[in-house]
Amino acid sequence: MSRSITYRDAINEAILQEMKRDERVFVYGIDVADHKRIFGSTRGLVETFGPERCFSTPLSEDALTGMALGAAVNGLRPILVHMRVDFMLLGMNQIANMISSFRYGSGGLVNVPLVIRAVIGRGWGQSYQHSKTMHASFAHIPGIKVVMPATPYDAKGMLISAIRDDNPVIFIEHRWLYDAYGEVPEEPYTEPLSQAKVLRSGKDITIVATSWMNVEAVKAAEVLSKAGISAEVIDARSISPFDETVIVDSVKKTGHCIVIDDDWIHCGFGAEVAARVSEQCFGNLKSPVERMGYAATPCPCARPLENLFYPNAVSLIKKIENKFDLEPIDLTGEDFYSYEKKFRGPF
Amino acid sequence: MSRSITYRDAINEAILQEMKRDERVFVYGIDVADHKRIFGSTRGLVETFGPERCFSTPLSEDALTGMALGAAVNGLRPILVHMRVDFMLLGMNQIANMISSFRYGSGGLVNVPLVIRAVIGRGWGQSYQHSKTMHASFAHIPGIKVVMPATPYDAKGMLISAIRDDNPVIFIEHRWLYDAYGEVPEEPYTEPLSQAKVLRSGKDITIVATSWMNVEAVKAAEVLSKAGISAEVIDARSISPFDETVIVDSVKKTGHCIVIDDDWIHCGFGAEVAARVSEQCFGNLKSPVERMGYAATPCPCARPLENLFYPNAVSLIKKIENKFDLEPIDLTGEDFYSYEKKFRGPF
Amino acid sequence: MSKIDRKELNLHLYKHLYLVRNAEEAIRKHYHEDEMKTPVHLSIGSEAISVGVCQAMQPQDQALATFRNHAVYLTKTGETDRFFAELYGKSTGVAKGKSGSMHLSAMDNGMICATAIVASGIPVAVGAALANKMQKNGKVVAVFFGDGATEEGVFWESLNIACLMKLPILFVCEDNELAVHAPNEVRKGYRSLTAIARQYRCHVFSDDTTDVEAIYHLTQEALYQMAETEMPCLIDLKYYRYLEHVGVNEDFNAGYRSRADYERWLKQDPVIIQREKLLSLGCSESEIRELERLIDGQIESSLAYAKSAPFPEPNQLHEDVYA
Amino acid sequence: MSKIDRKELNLHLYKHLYLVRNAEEAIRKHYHEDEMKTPVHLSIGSEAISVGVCQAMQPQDQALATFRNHAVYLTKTGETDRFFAELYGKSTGVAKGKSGSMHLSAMDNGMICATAIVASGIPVAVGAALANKMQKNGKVVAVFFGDGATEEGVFWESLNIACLMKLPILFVCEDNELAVHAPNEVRKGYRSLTAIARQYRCHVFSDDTTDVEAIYHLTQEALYQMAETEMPCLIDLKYYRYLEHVGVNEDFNAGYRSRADYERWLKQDPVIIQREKLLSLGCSESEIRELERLIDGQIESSLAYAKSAPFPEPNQLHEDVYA
Ligand SMILES: Cc1ncc(C[n+]2csc(CCOP(=O)(O)OP(=O)(O)O)c2C)c(N)n1
Ligand SMILES: Cc1ncc(C[n+]2csc(CCOP(=O)(O)OP(=O)(O)O)c2C)c(N)n1
Ligand SMILES: [Mg+2]
Ligand SMILES: [Mg+2]
Repeated sequence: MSRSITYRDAINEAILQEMKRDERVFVYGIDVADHKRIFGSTRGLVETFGPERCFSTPLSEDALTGMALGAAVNGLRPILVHMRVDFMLLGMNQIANMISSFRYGSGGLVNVPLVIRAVIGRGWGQSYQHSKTMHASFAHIPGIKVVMPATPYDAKGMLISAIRDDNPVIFIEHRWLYDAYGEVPEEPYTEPLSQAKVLRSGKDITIVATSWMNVEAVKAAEVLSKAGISAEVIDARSISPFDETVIVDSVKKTGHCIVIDDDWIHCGFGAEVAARVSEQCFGNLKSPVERMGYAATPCPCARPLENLFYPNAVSLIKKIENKFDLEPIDLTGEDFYSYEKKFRGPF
Repeated sequence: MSRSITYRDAINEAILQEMKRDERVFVYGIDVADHKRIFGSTRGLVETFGPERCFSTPLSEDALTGMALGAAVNGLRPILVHMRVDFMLLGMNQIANMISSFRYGSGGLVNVPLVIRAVIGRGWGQSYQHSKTMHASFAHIPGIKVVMPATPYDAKGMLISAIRDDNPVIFIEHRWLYDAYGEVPEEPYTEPLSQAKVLRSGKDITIVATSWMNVEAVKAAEVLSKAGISAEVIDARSISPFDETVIVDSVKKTGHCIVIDDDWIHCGFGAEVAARVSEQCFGNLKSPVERMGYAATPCPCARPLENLFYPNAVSLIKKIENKFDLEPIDLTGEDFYSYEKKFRGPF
Repeated sequence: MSKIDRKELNLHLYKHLYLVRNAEEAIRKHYHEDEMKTPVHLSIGSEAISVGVCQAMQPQDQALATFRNHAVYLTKTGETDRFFAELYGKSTGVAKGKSGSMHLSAMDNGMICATAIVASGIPVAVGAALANKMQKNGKVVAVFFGDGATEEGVFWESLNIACLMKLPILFVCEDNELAVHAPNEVRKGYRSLTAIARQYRCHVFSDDTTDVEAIYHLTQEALYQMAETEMPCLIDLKYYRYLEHVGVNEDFNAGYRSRADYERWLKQDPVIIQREKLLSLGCSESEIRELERLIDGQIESSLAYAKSAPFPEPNQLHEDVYA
Repeated sequence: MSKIDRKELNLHLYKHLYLVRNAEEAIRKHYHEDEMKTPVHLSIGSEAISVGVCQAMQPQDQALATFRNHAVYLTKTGETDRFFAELYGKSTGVAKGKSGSMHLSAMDNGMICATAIVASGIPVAVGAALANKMQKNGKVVAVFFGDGATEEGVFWESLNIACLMKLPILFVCEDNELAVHAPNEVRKGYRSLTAIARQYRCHVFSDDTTDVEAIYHLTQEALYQMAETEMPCLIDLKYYRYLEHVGVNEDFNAGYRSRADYERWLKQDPVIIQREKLLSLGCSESEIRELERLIDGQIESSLAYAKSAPFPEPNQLHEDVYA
């Protein structure tokens, strides 16, 4: 009955099933149909649905983004794929000025059902032009939905929801998650696009995480439990529209909150979480909401600096040790995610 | 000795004086040299410095943005002007991926002294494609400075600082401020690019505002003073790097804080202010930090809706009345800013 | 084409020209009242382009325009009630007053949208054409843009993709050789747009006529060739913008262009020459007057309707953002 | 040119070709050790382009390249210490290990930068050329980009602006007719890039030679014409990418291209034919070997230096963000 597959395969399955169900769905973008198939996530689409419904394109992100809008308002349900969110920024004008407001500007008469998938996350020392996330900047614009699933289950369920949704949805996938395994039902199902999700229950502190940072947070929570700290990990996952209820309820219970966001801190999504929690848990908070995220620098290439650039389970553990004035936990023997073990170049 | 000029003239004077002082400075962009001169702000430049140092360009924002970088690293100090921040989004890739990280990627060897001026603010029912602000999205990216002066004094002083600064500076000007008068010294002077500024002292509540919202906030503070509420108004003005000291000191004194940002609320700059204040004034806050900003919709055209879209002195007063459980203040006879009186079409 | 047919065709085209011209003249007349609180970019002088092109297409074919979109909107829809109401920001407007003058959309009439960000509608039109092709519905998309729009990179990306994918799309450059006040000399690093476009896998036409019938036939030829070859087409059509870039006034005193040019073009005013043609084709003055009176009446009544219509309710602010 | 001169020139060019080729072969040799933690896009097969173009320019002239930038970097700087150190992420690297392989910059040697966002360096080069023109310093900028980059709108915006403003810039398309694995057929809506470029106010050249001397002379001719006419120039140079798009391996089994093409091009390998030319010009085998040994030594020593160099200190993370 239960079946464990990777995040990559979960995405792939969601697309395959939706394309089968609904012939209006098609997939396009730079290199979606080459033999590498966007890290494997667009596997089988050309074979199953032909080059009309899955095709590689010229290197023209700006036009490709506008095309999604045109195809959507004319009755199709496009999925545009960017191998890196950094490339999506070439289509920022279309996202911010055109896609987000089309429905409003039609007086609500025309829906804009489109999905833009974009990959984020560390690779093999890619440094500063292949390492952005920017979900806060997209989420800032009303009219767009922004989601970041962190588990294979959510990847499939939320992608199906996104494809079926009648609004533009930006769907952000972390590259390291691609190899993560998790239980995923074979049949199609949907997950809500605007609800946070408790990944791990706890009572002493609420950790709100996004994307890969959930993996770090869960690991940190496991380690902390050995020191008697019971951490609740909440995957924010729906960046916009953002419903803080789950998070607020948790913090009202725990009294402490740390946000660990897979992005820069300044004017990032973490600020939004901190602002809402601080407002709505006013009086319940036993310590100020703290934020973690990328260092306030462009992403460096050199591994030792890159390791400092990104927050992780260890830096999260340290932060929480500080908060609770704990003795440093002995981390020897702990198996943290290591690049070297799981991820190789060249890309 | 004291001289009152408009914000428009303050900007114009800053550029004129800097171009005189430093022949590396030049100004370019769509329509900067036509007879309207960007609402008058680029007046006299062609006449004084010739078409080599002030020229209109093709409609190619993406390339124009990259050109600023190329000219800057080759020893000049370009000022690129966008009549609307919405158009600047066509250059988002250059800003986020190229300009912000050039210095870092050169190992600190190459400076990037450039200024991008962009106009924001209401016009004559422009609706959703000419009404964005997006300072949070620019400020989110390390390596860029983002400022929003709200007075003629700051417009001149901060623009001179921006031009002399060896980093890329995004300089955001609200259109309605163009007609605001204020005291501005004739000689060149600089104002810091990373410091908030107290516009009005008070002791009961801290209002943090950006751009035009400072005008609304000061007006609200005046009205509130009649009801015995003494509001301190702080112009955040430096969005990145952002130094919260002035704000935190104020809130520690007042115990209450409202942020009124000239932008959307979700994942906006207001969240950053609220997050920092909530963290650093933890224990000093007598009520949660509240946020005001644009409605979570694309900007509508119809005037009654547009009036609801934007926060203003009246909605701010109401918010503060609520916070302090005040009787509604009688606003008859108060002279609030009215479009009809000061601003006409067609643009 | 027989003489009768030609007369009918020209009457039909004139009706549209007259509607467009006079709807905009009505805007000019009422704009100073400051009730139309939206920036207007008038099409006066260019009417033959929108009318000629759109009328040569099938009603179910689609159009996408710029901030200077009134002419395309009016000729595609033929209606003025929702049009004026939108300019007045009223709840009976095309977009309930939310979009204003610059972004008129009427999907049911094949008017996909208009956009106030230069060139940003072009890739949207390409996507719309792709959808039409995938759905094999036979619809053609005409995307209108100014000469200034061809300086935006996305125009070239879009042209390339349309040619590559053999999409049923007509690129129509409404070429007034001005972008706001900037002439070609400060904007173009090449001699001729059409010479470049000819290097792409598409058909290319150009003309500087103001004769709506000529543009109608040119478009029909373009559509025929597109259908035959499954290739897109680019048409560059010159015209003269009579009024200021935005707003309802003349601006010959601004110094960036001369009144003499205007007067030369005025001799070929698309509405006037079409009216003269009708007379020469045997229409009577009174027949024409009758038609004009009808349209005048339509405009008057729409204006009155718009003025008296209610503004959107406050709750409308938050409606229509998400489906 | 006398025979002596020609021999010297070709030796000079060979030296650069050899350096580029063997620096990259060294990367291939050591990459599997997993110490160079940076994605590498190798130039192997294209060396004649970067070397021919850059060596035809003056040392103070400037270049700007793509992620596939090693060849341009190495021929502009001639150095390998900071180069390898950067690939190893060491503090002695060009950018103290911050940039990695894809964004090498060496301003002092006229290497402005390289960029991993396709086409994004092109307008930067235009701005650099504008600065040179305004400063009347006589410098020319060569901007290198792949054929895929010409699909990005910003390429066309940049070409237009450079032609309009008569900037001293050389657009060099390193044309391998591939973008990652996508051939021209899925990317181009036109027949020929150069045919389009000829419609702009610039000079246009193209060639599919792998003879570095030919490219050198072609570039000199281009520079001469640019200086004479104050117009930019575009050169389209074909080559064959020997290895996978990113990484150090061959990928003929991937299915998107055939080994036969490779073998045909290999017969004209730029390094091999240049070596043969040297012999035919009267260089002795031992003279050439000596030169090669010197370069081999340089590479070996730089590699060792890079491997033994320290990583940047933690505080380096926050340095260099702002001036
Ligand atoms: C991307 C963008 N840049 C700048 C502007 C400001 N602007 C509005 S209209 C216009 C000129 C457009 O010229 P053209 O495309 O020829 O159209 P025309 O006004 O002549 O009909 C400009 C620069 C804009 N709306 N969008
Ligand atoms: C804007 C952008 N889109 C997509 C990519 C991913 N990408 C990296 S290289 C490449 C192909 C580039 O082809 P070309 O310009 O011909 O250079 P080549 O690799 O052939 O040297 C692509 C699509 C990118 N780096 N930047
Ligand atoms: Mg024009
Ligand atoms: Mg290529």
